[in-house]
Amino acid sequence: MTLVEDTIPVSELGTPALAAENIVKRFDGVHALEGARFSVQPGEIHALLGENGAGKSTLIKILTGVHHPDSGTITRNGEKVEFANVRVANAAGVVALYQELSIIPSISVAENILLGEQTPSRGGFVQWGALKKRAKEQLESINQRKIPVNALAGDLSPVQQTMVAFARALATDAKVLILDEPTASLTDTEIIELFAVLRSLRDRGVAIVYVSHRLEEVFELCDRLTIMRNGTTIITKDVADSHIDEVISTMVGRNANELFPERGTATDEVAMEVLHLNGRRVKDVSLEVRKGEVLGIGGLAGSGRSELLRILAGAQKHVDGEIIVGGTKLPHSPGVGRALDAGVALVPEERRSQGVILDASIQDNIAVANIPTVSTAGIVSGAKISTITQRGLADLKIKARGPKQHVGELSGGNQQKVVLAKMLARKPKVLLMDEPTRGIDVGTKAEIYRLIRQLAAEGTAIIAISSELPELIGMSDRIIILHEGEVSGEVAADVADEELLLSYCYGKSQS
Amino acid sequence: MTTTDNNKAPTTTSIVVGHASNAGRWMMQGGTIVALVALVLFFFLMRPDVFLTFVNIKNILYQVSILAIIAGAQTVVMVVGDFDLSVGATSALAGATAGAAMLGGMPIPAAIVLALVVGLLIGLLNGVLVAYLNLSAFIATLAMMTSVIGVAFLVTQGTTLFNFPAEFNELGQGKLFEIPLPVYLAIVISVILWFVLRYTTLGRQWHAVGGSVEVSRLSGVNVRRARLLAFTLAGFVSAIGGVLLAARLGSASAVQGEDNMMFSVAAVFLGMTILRSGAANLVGTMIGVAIIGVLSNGLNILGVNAYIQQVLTGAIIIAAVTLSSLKHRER
Amino acid sequence: MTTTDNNKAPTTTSIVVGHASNAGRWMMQGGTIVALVALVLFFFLMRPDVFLTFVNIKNILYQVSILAIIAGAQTVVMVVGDFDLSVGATSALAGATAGAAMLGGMPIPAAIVLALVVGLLIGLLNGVLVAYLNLSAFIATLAMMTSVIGVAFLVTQGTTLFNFPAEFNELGQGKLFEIPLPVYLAIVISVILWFVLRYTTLGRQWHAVGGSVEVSRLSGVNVRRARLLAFTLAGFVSAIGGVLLAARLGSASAVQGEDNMMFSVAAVFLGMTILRSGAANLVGTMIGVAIIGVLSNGLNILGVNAYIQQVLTGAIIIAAVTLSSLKHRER
Amino acid sequence: LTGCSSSGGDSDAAPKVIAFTSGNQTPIGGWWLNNTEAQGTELGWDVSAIAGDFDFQKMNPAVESAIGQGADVVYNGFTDIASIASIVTASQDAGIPMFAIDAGTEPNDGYALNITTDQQGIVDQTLGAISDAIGGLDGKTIMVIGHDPHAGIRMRSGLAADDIVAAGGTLAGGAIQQVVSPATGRTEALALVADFITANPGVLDAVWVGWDDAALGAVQAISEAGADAVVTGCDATSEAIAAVEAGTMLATVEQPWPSINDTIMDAISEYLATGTLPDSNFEMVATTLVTQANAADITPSDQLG
Ligand SMILES: Nc1ncnc2c1ncn2[C@@H]1O[C@H](COP(=O)(O)OP(=O)(O)OP(=O)(O)O)[C@@H](O)[C@H]1O
Ligand SMILES: Nc1ncnc2c1ncn2[C@@H]1O[C@H](COP(=O)(O)OP(=O)(O)OP(=O)(O)O)[C@@H](O)[C@H]1O
Ligand SMILES: [Mg+2]
Ligand SMILES: [Mg+2]
Repeated sequence: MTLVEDTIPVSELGTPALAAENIVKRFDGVHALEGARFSVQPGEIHALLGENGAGKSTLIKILTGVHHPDSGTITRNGEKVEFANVRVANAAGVVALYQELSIIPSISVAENILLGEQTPSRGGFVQWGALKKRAKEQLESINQRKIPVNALAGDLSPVQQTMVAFARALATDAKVLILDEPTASLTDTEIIELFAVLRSLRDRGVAIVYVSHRLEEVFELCDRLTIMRNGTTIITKDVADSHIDEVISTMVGRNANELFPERGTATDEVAMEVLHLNGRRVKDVSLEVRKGEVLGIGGLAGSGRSELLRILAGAQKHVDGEIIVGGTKLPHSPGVGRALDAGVALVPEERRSQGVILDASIQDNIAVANIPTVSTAGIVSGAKISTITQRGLADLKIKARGPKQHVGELSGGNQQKVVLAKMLARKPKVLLMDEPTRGIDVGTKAEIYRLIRQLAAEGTAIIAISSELPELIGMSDRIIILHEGEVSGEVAADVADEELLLSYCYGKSQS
Repeated sequence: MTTTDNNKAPTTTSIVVGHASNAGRWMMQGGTIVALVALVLFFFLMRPDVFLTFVNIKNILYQVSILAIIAGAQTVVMVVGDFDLSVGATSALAGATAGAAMLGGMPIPAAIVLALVVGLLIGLLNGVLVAYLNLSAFIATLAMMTSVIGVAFLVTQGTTLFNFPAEFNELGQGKLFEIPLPVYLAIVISVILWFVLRYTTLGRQWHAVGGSVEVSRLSGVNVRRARLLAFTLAGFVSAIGGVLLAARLGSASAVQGEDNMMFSVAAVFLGMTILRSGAANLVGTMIGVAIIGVLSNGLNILGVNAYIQQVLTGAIIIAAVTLSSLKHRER
Repeated sequence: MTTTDNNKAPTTTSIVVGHASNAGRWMMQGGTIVALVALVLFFFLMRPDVFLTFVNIKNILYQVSILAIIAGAQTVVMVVGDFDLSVGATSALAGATAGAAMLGGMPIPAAIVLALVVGLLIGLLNGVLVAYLNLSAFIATLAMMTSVIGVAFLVTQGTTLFNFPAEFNELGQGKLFEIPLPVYLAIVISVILWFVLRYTTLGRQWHAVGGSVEVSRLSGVNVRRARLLAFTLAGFVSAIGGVLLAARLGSASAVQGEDNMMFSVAAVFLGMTILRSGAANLVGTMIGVAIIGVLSNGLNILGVNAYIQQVLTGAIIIAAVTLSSLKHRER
Repeated sequence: LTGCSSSGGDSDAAPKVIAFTSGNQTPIGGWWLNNTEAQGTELGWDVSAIAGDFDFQKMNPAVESAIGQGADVVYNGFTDIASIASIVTASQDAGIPMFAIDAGTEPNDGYALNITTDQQGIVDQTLGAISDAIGGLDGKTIMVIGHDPHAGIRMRSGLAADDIVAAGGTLAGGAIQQVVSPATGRTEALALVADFITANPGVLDAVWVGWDDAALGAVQAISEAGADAVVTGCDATSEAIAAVEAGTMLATVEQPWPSINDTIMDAISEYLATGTLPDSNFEMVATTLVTQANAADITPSDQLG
């Protein structure tokens, strides 16, 4: 990826389109924001950066009336404003695409795009014709003509759903558009579309705030950047004057280490062997992974990677094929419990809905996957749970008040560590990880890569999915690419390059 | 990186459009419809001379007309993703209020308006509790039901009120072209509710909120107002049902039409199975109401013991819902 | 990357440990506890000569003992994130079954076992419908309730059965150290349920499933089995409550203890407010049961009109739940 | 054991009487509780009134604990013996006699006195009226609507059904039709009759209903279907009396609760004064058939006071 040349530094600053001064916000005693400061000019794309838990999402929610600051001021075009709720913010032209926001699955795509105040209506009645027409136009403007506006949004693929949510944000005719990690679940094609749209909006004078953990994107797209740490703003500067290493070290408050650790040496002993696996999408997949090896799996969205891992973890039924772990054949569709007993553990793709129980404590979350190992004769040992929790907190350096803090209060990266801790306590022989660093800051990413290496060094076999090619190459020993459910290529990581992998992703098989 | 990548979408898209065709989209022949047809067929074959005659169909319609209205109210609340367990109690109190007011000398229209206002206020109160004070709809409306029945006992002083003006009773007992007025009213109210749910911005907001409160809120839907209005409308419509029941029976008591709550919920649930999204919907509710009505009438016609009727009613509701759920089961 | 980075945490840690200390963690002085204390104080001040006497406290305990058991059953199901609307009906059928069996000449222990097996089977059936056929718990148990009441009517032939052996009645009416046996039984069953929920693998699984079905499934919990067992246990425990109620009253009818369903749900809801996670929990449920018991006993002692009692009961449940929810409101 | 000691002495403590009813939510139950409390207070008794709201789980313990605290007499209003087995045990254990009004259809050792109405008499009166109206019962089709959970209704509907069959009549639907819930009694009866008439046009001659509320549903079904069957009820509620006066309902039955209550109050006074219990513990009192002829003179049961 090249750094694009059309970044225009915003040198002469006028009145900011939206600005925040000295914002303080606490949740139950947690300081989410401690005097944060931020401003965005019309006609610029402004990156908001920071580690997990730095307070980016909270700031955005305050800027759009979802949360109310404990103190501090917000100005819009120089005038002080207090947004009572999202509607008021939207009416003032401030619109956000939130991090966790998705679509409403039970209503149509068209209604999703033009929700609430946006719905074309006359005298309280919906104008269905206009609704569909405008929805179609919105989708066309982001090059998503294939998405049917009459379909239930829940029937779309995850990628399409994200694009629908994006179309909704654009449909509001925002003067200030805030995007919180919009690309986390998109593939490169959609990202290109998205960037084109954002650039044209910027050129029309829209102020855009862009939150992402993918720094390459930031350097490609954005004009200025603001870095937050521990709830305060550290620095704002032109992207053109910044360097990626410096940005990283500012974000984490220390010097950036090497992102990916050294590769280890895999053993010859096969930990898991998969023969001719067929599922709903997965077609005749055979693979093996050795003890101490990190096998990366790449492919486009919907290529069947997640399904493959879910089948291997016993979480989804398959049609036929064999799964052999440590020389023993697993029964057909064993279920997660038996797969876990056999030493196969899955860190799933959707952290919030599949990985952690948000309303339960860290300790209870870790216990869920370890119920059989912490109990004797049907009685659970609180002491054993405590032990594995403490170990997890320490080993993974989870930032929390203690084992009893609710997971919903942790930042994304720490939630992901809880998922890992939960599965690692089972001491898996084969660890399956689906997008293990999605939505995680660079600092934590590096920690996770190191952890993966450490586990491999201890003899664990690891299969990890990633949609980011540099990550796939950096963290793996060997890479398999899926295309429409089939293995379209396999390559050793140290000789892989992005171009080759991409051609496999598009189905150009190895010859 | 080229844009041709978008071509991967069609494979899934076209499948979706398949389901989503305009007519088929919200009317899949689910188990509920099968159950209704099977019941009608069964009773017709058992008593071909009676079951599908004009008189008997009229009977069925008359018997379910008030349930249909109250189930319509329940549908509105369930579209928003809540429950209203107080609909039955509200309808009883509305009937009692209208009755007591008329017996106290109030003119009929004023008494009816008063009753409807009472229903509206109960609905509003439910809405405030659920939408603004964030109580679970279950506990809020359960407690409300308890209180409202108490108030209805106070209003009727524990007796059954009667001796209403003939013009009032005519509302529930009068006929137009051989068909009792409540049947027309039930149809009119159902069509209005259907229209509101489908064609008004409020109705669409209810659907959005029912799909996801959080997404709706973050997308600028006034979630609280939408839920408040849903409960308010439900209270109001339940009150219409209650006034009509009082007129239909010519009397009003505190526990009148008690089973409408349970049957209204059952009807909406039965109806939810006909949509793939599993959302509450008025057409489905009416099919649910029809199942309940046909079942009770048919079993009466066959002379089945009341207790066995009750066992069968539960079993058939379970069977109908199970049939539909089988379709969605594979995950 | 050094570990010193972790040092940012401490500033907040100390503040928060306040809430999170072991005792305080699952027992925040929510509105529900405030409501209970306020009610006790109020009634004590109104009738200091009566309300807190040994005899009256014994009365309250006796009066709520069976509700406590059934609310315990409801708690189990609600921990898993479901409802069981059939608990009241199941308990009535169990009492009726035991009664009919004894009147038919079956020995007492056999009759009791039969009744408990009936309860267990109903629970199992609920569990199959909800866990394996994926029916909504609401509609499945609502329909089950209808059918079960019908069966109970058939078992009792619509009458109230009585004239049970004295030894059977002794179970519900006997005393040990002045305290009626059902009180002990309610305590024992509550403690067992509390233990099961808190310390067994099954209890852990129930909590996990209640937190998130998907997360639990992907963590290796057999979600279906867990839900099935929750319903089964609830059916079984409800049946114990029903047998005890029959023994306590010396009689059994199809609609006996009808309002136990409603009050059990209300008690669990009241109890859910004491946990920050808002999950059902046994200690909370018992506080809820106590509120309901104190309220009814206290209002009786003050001689409040039955209808007004009913209005107040609903209002106080709403007030207690609202009080707790205010705390959590800001989001 | 305890009762007699204080029974004679009118000087020291007022005699304690526990009056309870589960049916205080019905007009008659409510009237009885008020009437008994008022009369008792006038007689110098200390009356504790317990209202049960049809909830035995709540009422029985309350009554038993009152018994446990000492009393001279327990007075049961309209609560069937079957539902209060535990109270009977408690009062027997404490040696306190229980008087009762309409609390069981048969003699029972649990009572010192239970006065109820003559169920066979009610059936004779109502069936007599039906017979007169439709020209005998022989060969006629009559629907009997009952409600088994209520002991009185259950007994009289059973007697009526037997008598109809014995007189050569046919029960519509082949058996007694049951109303499941008293709350929806009127609607259920309405549907039962309407559906029967539809399924069997021109067959129904009369509907005998065990209580007025449901009878009024039957009346409505018949008038809506344009059928000419006659309907009788029981209770003499004001609504039923009005229907009788209007000619839409054939007859109902007045049960003389005020005079029955007076009789029992006398018996209780007698016992408190002298310690003697009535000779017989069960008494059945005759009722009055209410027809168009005498309807105007009857005090409706829901307007006793
Ligand atoms: N609703 C809440 N209740 C309690 N604490 C919260 C809540 N929302 C956020 N926090 C806390 O506020 C802090 C900032 O979180 P925020 O989500 O704003 O971080 P972020 O920078 O967006 O992180 P990420 O990159 O992981 O999305 C974190 O410590 C988080 O735990
Ligand atoms: N057309 C579809 N209809 C329903 N569900 C779908 C469809 N396409 C994909 N899914 C679901 O989306 C999830 C992801 O699909 P899959 O495993 O094929 O993709 P992936 O390669 O992991 O890509 P992604 O990056 O989108 O996760 C799976 O749970 C799959 O069942
Ligand atoms: Mg964030
Ligand atoms: Mg995936």
